[in-house]
Amino acid sequence: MRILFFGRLGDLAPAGPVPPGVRDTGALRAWLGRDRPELLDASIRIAVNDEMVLGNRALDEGDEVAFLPPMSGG
Amino acid sequence: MRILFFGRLGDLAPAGPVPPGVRDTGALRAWLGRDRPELLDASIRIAVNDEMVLGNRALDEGDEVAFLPPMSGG
Amino acid sequence: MIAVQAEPFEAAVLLADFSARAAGAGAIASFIGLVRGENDGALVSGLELDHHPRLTERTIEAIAADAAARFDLIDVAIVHRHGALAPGEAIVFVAAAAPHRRAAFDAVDYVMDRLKTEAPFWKREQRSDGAHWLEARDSDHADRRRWEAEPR
Amino acid sequence: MIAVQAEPFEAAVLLADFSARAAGAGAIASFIGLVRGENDGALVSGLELDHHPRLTERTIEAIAADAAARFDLIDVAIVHRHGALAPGEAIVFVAAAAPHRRAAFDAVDYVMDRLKTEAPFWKREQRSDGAHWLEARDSDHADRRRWEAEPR
Repeated sequence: MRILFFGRLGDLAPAGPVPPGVRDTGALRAWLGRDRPELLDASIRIAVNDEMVLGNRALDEGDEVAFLPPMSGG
Repeated sequence: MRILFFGRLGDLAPAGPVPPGVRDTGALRAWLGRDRPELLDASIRIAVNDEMVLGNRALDEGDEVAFLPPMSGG
Repeated sequence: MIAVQAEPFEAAVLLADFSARAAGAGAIASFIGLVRGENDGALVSGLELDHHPRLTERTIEAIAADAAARFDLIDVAIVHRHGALAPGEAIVFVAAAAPHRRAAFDAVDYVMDRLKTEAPFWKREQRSDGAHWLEARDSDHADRRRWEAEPR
Repeated sequence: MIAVQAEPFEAAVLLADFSARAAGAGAIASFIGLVRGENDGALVSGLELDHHPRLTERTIEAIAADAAARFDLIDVAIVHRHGALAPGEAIVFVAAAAPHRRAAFDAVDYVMDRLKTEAPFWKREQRSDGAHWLEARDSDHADRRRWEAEPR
């Protein structure tokens, strides 16, 4: 599983190997958040394989998970 | 006195010499309106010497009076 | 950049000039009004723009000054054609440069609403069904009234 | 004309291209967002635009499609930079061509509001007082909510 941090989250420590018990976005956020509590904030959104995720979503080995802080385009 | 018609009023017959009794914009409009009733319509505005006139305004020999139908700039 | 001219202009060239001089702007909004090739289902072969020369310049200068007073702008431009225009040609170019986008958007919108209802131009369309004098539409007057309240 | 690119662009050139292809338009509204040389009283020496490449393109395409569905448009353009930008450089260019001006104005306004709040870009300003990540302002979110009602 590939984990990406964008914007100000890019300063966070990279994620190590994900434990086998982490099988959805909610569990992934909780696991990463133990060392990186800013990821638990509701303003941080998640995209899986280039699609925004609302609520919880199951994760597979090959998935790419992106953590997105509030955006500032334009 | 010079009298100008703009826009669709440009098709009107040109105004002849103004009688001596016509000494303000109200009287001028009434005099011209006898043969050109469209000039009596409230939507037709008057400018004297390049300034819009609200209400009545005295007129002198050398004045230039413009009759302006509703505008369509832009 | 305020002009009323018979000569055609390239709006993109005007925008390039305007942008180059708008140092420090974070936002540049612009608008181009063009002669359409059809109206009410009739083909348009040309547009004639009658105007009152000195009153036009005076009105446009006043509109630009009012926009500058009302919105937080760095600069504003208004360029307007008169005379004979062909379909596809630009009638008017308006641009506003500002620190932030809301002022730039609002200023261009405001200038266009005032030009439509207050600038002494009169348009005659040459159509397949004859020549027609145009007047500002009811929606133009309604748009103009949006600005009668105090600036927000 | 939809693009997300690291290369600088000339907005006036984009507008010239866009206008040339917008046959039949009566109105072309456009917007340029630029890197400002100061913010909150601090000098800005540069702007870094982080982005999520594929999600960005997908989001911008969706915003353009939504604008085309919502407003009576002939065409819409969105060009957005990413990477390292210098003060005065254009960040974003948006243009909309329409038969009438209200649709063109509203479409550009709408696209900008959605880009500010939904496009996966993150801005870091290099200022005299250090590097600062920017986020959409409260006014950006308030502007975005204006479009949540049904189109008029």
